[in-house]
Amino acid sequence: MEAVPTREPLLEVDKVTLRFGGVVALNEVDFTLYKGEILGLIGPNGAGKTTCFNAMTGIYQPTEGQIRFRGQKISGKKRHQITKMGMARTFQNIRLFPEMTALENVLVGTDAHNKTSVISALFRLPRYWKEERESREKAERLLEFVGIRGRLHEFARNLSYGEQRRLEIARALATDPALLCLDEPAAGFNPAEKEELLQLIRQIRDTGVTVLLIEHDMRLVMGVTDRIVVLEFGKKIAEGLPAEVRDNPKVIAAYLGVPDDAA
Amino acid sequence: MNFDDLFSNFGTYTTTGLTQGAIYALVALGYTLVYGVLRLINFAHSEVFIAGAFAAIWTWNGFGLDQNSQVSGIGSIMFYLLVAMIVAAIASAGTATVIERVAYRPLRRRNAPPLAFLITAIGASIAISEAFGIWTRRRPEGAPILVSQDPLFHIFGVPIDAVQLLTLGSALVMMIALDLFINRSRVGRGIRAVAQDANTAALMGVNKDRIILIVFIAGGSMAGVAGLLYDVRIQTLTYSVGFLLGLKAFTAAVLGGIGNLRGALVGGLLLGLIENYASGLFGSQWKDFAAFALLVVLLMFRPTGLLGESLGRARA
Amino acid sequence: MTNVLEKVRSGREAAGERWRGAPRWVRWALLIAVIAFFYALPNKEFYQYLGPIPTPGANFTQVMFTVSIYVLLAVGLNIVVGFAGLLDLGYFGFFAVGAYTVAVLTSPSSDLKTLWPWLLAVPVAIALTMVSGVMLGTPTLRLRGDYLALVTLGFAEMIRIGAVSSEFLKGQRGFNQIPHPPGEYADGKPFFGVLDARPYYWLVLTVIILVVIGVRNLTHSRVGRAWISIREDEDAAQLMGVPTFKFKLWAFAAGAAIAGLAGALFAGKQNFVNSQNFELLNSIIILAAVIFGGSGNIVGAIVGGGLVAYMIERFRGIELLGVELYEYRFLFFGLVLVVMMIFRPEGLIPNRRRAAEFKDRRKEVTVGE
Amino acid sequence: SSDDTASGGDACGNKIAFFGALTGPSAALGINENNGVKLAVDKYNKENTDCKVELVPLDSQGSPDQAPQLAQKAIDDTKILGIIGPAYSGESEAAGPLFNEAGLVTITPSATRPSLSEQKWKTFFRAVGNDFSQGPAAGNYIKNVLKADTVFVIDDQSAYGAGLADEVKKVLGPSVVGSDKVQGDGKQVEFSAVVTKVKAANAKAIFYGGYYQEAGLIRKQLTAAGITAPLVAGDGVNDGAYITSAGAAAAEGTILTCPCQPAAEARGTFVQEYKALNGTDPGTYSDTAYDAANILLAGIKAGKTSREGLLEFVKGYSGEGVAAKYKFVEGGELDPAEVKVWAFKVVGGKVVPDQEIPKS
Amino acid sequence: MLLEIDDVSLLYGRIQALHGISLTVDEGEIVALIGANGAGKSTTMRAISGIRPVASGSIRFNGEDITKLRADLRVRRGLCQAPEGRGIFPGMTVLDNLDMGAYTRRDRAGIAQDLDRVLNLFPRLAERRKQAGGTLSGGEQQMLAVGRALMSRPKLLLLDEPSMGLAPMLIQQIFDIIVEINQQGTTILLVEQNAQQALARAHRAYVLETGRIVKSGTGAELLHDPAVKEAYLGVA
Ligand SMILES: Nc1ncnc2c1ncn2[C@@H]1O[C@H](COP(=O)(O)OP(=O)(O)OP(=O)(O)O)[C@@H](O)[C@H]1O
Ligand SMILES: Nc1ncnc2c1ncn2[C@@H]1O[C@H](COP(=O)(O)OP(=O)(O)OP(=O)(O)O)[C@@H](O)[C@H]1O
Ligand SMILES: CC(C)C[C@H](N)C(=O)O
Ligand SMILES: [Mg+2]
Ligand SMILES: [Mg+2]
Repeated sequence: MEAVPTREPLLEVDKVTLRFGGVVALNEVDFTLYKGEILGLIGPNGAGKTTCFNAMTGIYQPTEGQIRFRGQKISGKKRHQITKMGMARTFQNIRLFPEMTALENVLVGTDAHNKTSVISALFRLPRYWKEERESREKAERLLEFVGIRGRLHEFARNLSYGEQRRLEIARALATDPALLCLDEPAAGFNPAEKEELLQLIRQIRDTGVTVLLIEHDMRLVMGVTDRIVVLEFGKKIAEGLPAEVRDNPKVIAAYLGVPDDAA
Repeated sequence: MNFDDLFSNFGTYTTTGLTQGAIYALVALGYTLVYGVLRLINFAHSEVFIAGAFAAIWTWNGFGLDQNSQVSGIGSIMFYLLVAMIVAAIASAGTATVIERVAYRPLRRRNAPPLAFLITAIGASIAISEAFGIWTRRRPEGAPILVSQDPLFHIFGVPIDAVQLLTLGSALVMMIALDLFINRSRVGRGIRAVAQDANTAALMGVNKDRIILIVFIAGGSMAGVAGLLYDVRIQTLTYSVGFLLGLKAFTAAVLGGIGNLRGALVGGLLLGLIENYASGLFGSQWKDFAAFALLVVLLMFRPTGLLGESLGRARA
Repeated sequence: MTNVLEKVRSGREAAGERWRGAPRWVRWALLIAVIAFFYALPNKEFYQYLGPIPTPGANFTQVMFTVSIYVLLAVGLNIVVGFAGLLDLGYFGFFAVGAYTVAVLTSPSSDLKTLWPWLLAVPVAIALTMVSGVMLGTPTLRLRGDYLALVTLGFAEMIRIGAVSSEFLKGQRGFNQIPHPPGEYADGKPFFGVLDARPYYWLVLTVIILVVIGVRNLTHSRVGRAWISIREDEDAAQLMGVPTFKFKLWAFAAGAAIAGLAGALFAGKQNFVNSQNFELLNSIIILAAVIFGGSGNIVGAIVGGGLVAYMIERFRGIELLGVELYEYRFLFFGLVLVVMMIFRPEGLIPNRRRAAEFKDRRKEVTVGE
Repeated sequence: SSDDTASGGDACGNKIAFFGALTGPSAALGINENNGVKLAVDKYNKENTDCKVELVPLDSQGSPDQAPQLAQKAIDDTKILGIIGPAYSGESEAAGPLFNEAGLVTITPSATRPSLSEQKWKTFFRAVGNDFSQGPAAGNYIKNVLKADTVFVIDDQSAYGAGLADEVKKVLGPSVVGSDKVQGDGKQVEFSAVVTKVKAANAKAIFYGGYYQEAGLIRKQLTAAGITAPLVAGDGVNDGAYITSAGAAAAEGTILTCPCQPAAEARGTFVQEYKALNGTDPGTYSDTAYDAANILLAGIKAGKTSREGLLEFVKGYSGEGVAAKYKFVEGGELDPAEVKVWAFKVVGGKVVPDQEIPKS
Repeated sequence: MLLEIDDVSLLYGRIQALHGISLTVDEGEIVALIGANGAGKSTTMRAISGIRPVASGSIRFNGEDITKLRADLRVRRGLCQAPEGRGIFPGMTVLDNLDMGAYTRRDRAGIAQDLDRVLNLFPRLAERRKQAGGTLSGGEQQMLAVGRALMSRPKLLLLDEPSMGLAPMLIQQIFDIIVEINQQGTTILLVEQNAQQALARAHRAYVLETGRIVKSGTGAELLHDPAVKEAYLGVA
């Protein structure tokens, strides 16, 4: 793993604390994500990883602290505005539009940057035609990219778990994100499929997208990330290159256990 | 605006409001229960109520009592009330069961979308209500005066009568019983589980159909009792009154937080009060307006009602 | 029973397949034929040959006018309920706003005494209903699902009570002498008179065609996708960059505008408008119509709105064993709703989306196996 | 329901129609009238077996919403030469323009809203007095006969009820100590707030402008709450159905007015014939409706078998019926000299005539 | 034979997800079911537990034909599934959720004992016993789902991807638990993507491809089968 290509920060999580009643889900969490890298976010169950995503994408407001994306504060922004700024995500518990086809799911993503207004749609002004055509091409390309092109017109509801996960990725990519946040994208994949996913994530990065990855499968995490941040009980306990983190005794004790699986 | 009227009669508006509210609350329970479990606005619940109310009147008619009869003697009054209450509860629970069997269960079997349920509910409601209308030739039926509305005693100068005591008392007792049943019993736990995730509940060994039936029976009996109390208080029943009353009761359920049993009580009483105060302040014609205005305003500030949802999940 | 149903279903699907498979010009020809049929329908010279279709107990042209208004309303409500998934139980309230706007601006019984011509009042009615849609939507569209349903229902009821009880809206006393749409025959007789309902029907029919084209354009675009994604999963839609609130408001406003237009057309024909024209039951009937026809599908909504309105009127003048069935119309209506939903829970003509699904499945099979 | 015992067209094929509520929440008054019309047609047909007139009942359910449709239906049937009705003010309002346009003559035996005659409809005729006579009469009765110096006035906000209540208020002036409005059309059944107000106002009499269904419920709930002040109401409540709604005990003593005379006082053999045909005693407006029908029938008999002809005939008509003398003045109103207002009283579970009231 | 599935096919609308599946599970076994995404593993589980009706074929449990039996009655006969996607009752507390697992049981003492056992196995759940199920983290929910399934003391336990979303340490633990309860007498049918771990512990296993069983054998056999290795274990 060579070092991070640029040191231009894309996302800064600045001493973020988030409480739910008595539960402190995030406790002064502090890390920075640089443009073009793949950052792994790992930690035991309930450590606060998903909560961190939720704070970034505007679902929760941090109790304390700040999150900055491309230099702008996230707090107070609407969710769809955050998406337009270039942050996209997938969900740990899949959240597709079940009664829309795979294609349409992705088209909703592409629409994030489309400008067709109610008026131009109503009268089918030229912009409508142009954007529809471009979106459709892009959507098909993305479905091809994640490997479910064949299920173009299938309702999302009818896809299997794994296919749904792929569709989530395609839909997120359709919003043209600068930062793609993947919450356990490999859950429910077998090792061979994980291997494919690993390739996919690399390709995504190669198209210039920065990736933040939550994942429990250490082989995948080790294989693809440039850097890793480790949370436990809402606190950051380690940060560094994959190899460093893997050998960090704190991480082993809290998370990895006997390191036979991680080999 | 007539503040004078409102303040000088504040006590009476309060007591009558609470009494009316108690009836709303009892009916609201049926909406809340069914909604909690099936996510369905059971529009036909108003007819479940009407069935009980008619059953009570017809029971009295069966004993030879019509609206001009006078009944005296606490013993016979209690007897008539009790018998009619039982008949009303059975009639309502029976109607509810039939509706569930005929209108909703087939849809569940077919995995129908939620809106389809809503429409059958509306259809069933219209059909049953019309059937009652045709049967009674769209005329009101009078109930005998069983309980006098002469004041029994005064609290702070506000007269309290036996009908008010009876209504509020029965409503409270029924409500507490239902609350205990849902929150403490095993079947109650099953009800809550089906409310949240029916498929998984089946995987835990819960018989969904049976739970749903129980829910309809419980809600139905409450509505039946409400029907009887309505008869005692208003003394006249027309087939068409269910619609608006049902709507109000559902409003009460939503005000309190739908799916929340205690919310139904709070919502019902609140609605009764507001209606009466508004009648005093603006005139009786604004009563329903006030009820709905309250709903709109309250939901703006508390989108899931006063006490929030509880039987089912709060929607994510 | 199931066998028969199965057959009916496959027959209908086959018809659907054939429709989609047919060449473009065939489809256009058929469509034009259907439209021509409906333009011809209210002429006695034509409908007298249609067997049991004309209503025996009421003027068929009048009935067709009512039906057309319901169709227009169903098309509008379908945007809100079928596409955006916002359960609106008080849709008729917007119809009332449209009708009252026209009444207040044009009728001599109005306090305003503006006495505008009808045509001038129509855009104002549409604009005002849109505004009222936005005004109702802004505070309430945060609410989800059934809460919204009840709030909209409450809103419609508030409008009705307001109309009954306010001096300005004249209650049951109502507004009379509302002018008709403009236009004259060569001989100077007004085109839109009191007695002949045909011109009104033709007008509404034309409006329906225009509105349907507009709605179709919307739903086949970014706007329509946004609506459907909101219906499917609002949170996820937001996170995919859909400004959900804005699009919900648009859905509400578009639906309201159509209802307002319908109300204006109604007032222009009716001459007299009072609070009894706006019973709550109407809202429910229209919702039932949309779902009965197939929510989320424009053709479904049209068929639903038409059938439901027609069905209710059709009972007039039929006698069975000495009783006029008209009195039982709502009993039957209720029963039909229940039975229909049990046998076709997805509506008469469900979602086009399902059709697309089947089509591409067919392709898959030929490729894969 | 519409059993047409009196109908039966033939070669002549002339028809007249009754327009009013025969079903629905306020049907009782419409049925009274329809029965009167039926009698008139029945008698006519017995006398003219060679050229009968058919009676077409048009059931409006009392709803203005239905009225235009129904009017259109009547207009389409070119054999219908005239209309008895519309019975209620609201539906008259909605149907009037159509009849006017079609030139189809209407004689209402009961719609009493004054403004109906101010619409410049050339086909509108009213065979009874309007609420400009009924309202003041009711007010005077309260003032002079009941001698109530505190009155509470309620109305149902209908085209008819609200107008009537306003006229009553004008006459009573400062003795009106409170007022309230309720919802009609069976939309309200719970009147506890009204009861509270009446009680607080300590009224000696209560006036209600509206129809019998709500009136009955209000009376019942007032009585249950221990209020004994008498209820006074107009023709919309003037039917036995009110007593059924209120219960005999509560209804006792209620005063009901009508800009008409008691049907039982009708001249000649009307009462017996009516009873023989319909099996019930005539009710409010049965006799007026009978008379109105006879006016149309007289026209037909006189060979006015076109709509224009019949309209002209009615306009110029002058003659005696069983209830009054008829002659129409401007706007189609009954000649004011012929208008009588009566008070009735509920006694022993029956509505009985009490006395004629001076109109001002 | 505790469970016998014979030639079962299953349709979702018009899509055929299972094409004549036959498999057996013997008393006391751990049987694993592996296959790619969309192969029909979860569908097979749904057919067995009864939340999806089968189109043809038969399912026998404990000698009884249960093909047409309602899902809840199958639970009463000792067949319990921890569903894919976890199926937590989101509005109920952790304890209520666990209690739901014991819904069909009446032996209070036994229930209390099992509750202790589950809370010992997953101390995190004990910590969060009053928290609403819906607000647990993904992994916590997974623990709850497995714990709840254990509460019903089934004869046959169906586990659909029990290790999904769990941290590496816990994955180890979950598999240990599976072996442990199996040794205590519960038969287990296991769907897993973590094929390595699953096959290592299963007595027997089946491989599913596009709705058909394409291979079966002992866990060890399949673990070393080159085709399986390539398709499901990844080239390590
Ligand atoms: N709304 C809430 N109310 C109370 N506690 C919450 C809420 N949401 C999350 N938590 C708690 O916060 C902690 C962090 O949860 P989070 O979902 O972020 O974990 P995670 O790191 O994503 O874990 P996993 O790997 O299991 O998905 C958990 O203990 C969880 O129970
Ligand atoms: N509810 C459904 N409606 C229609 N088709 C479905 C449904 N559920 C699953 N399918 C289809 O059935 C097939 C088998 O799905 P299943 O969920 O059983 O796969 P799986 O083997 O569990 O895959 P995964 O490892 O991704 O969970 C897939 O092609 C899927 O698209
Ligand atoms: C039949 C009558 C009581 C009608 C009433 N006078 C009205 O104008 O509506
Ligand atoms: Mg997580
Ligand atoms: Mg699966």
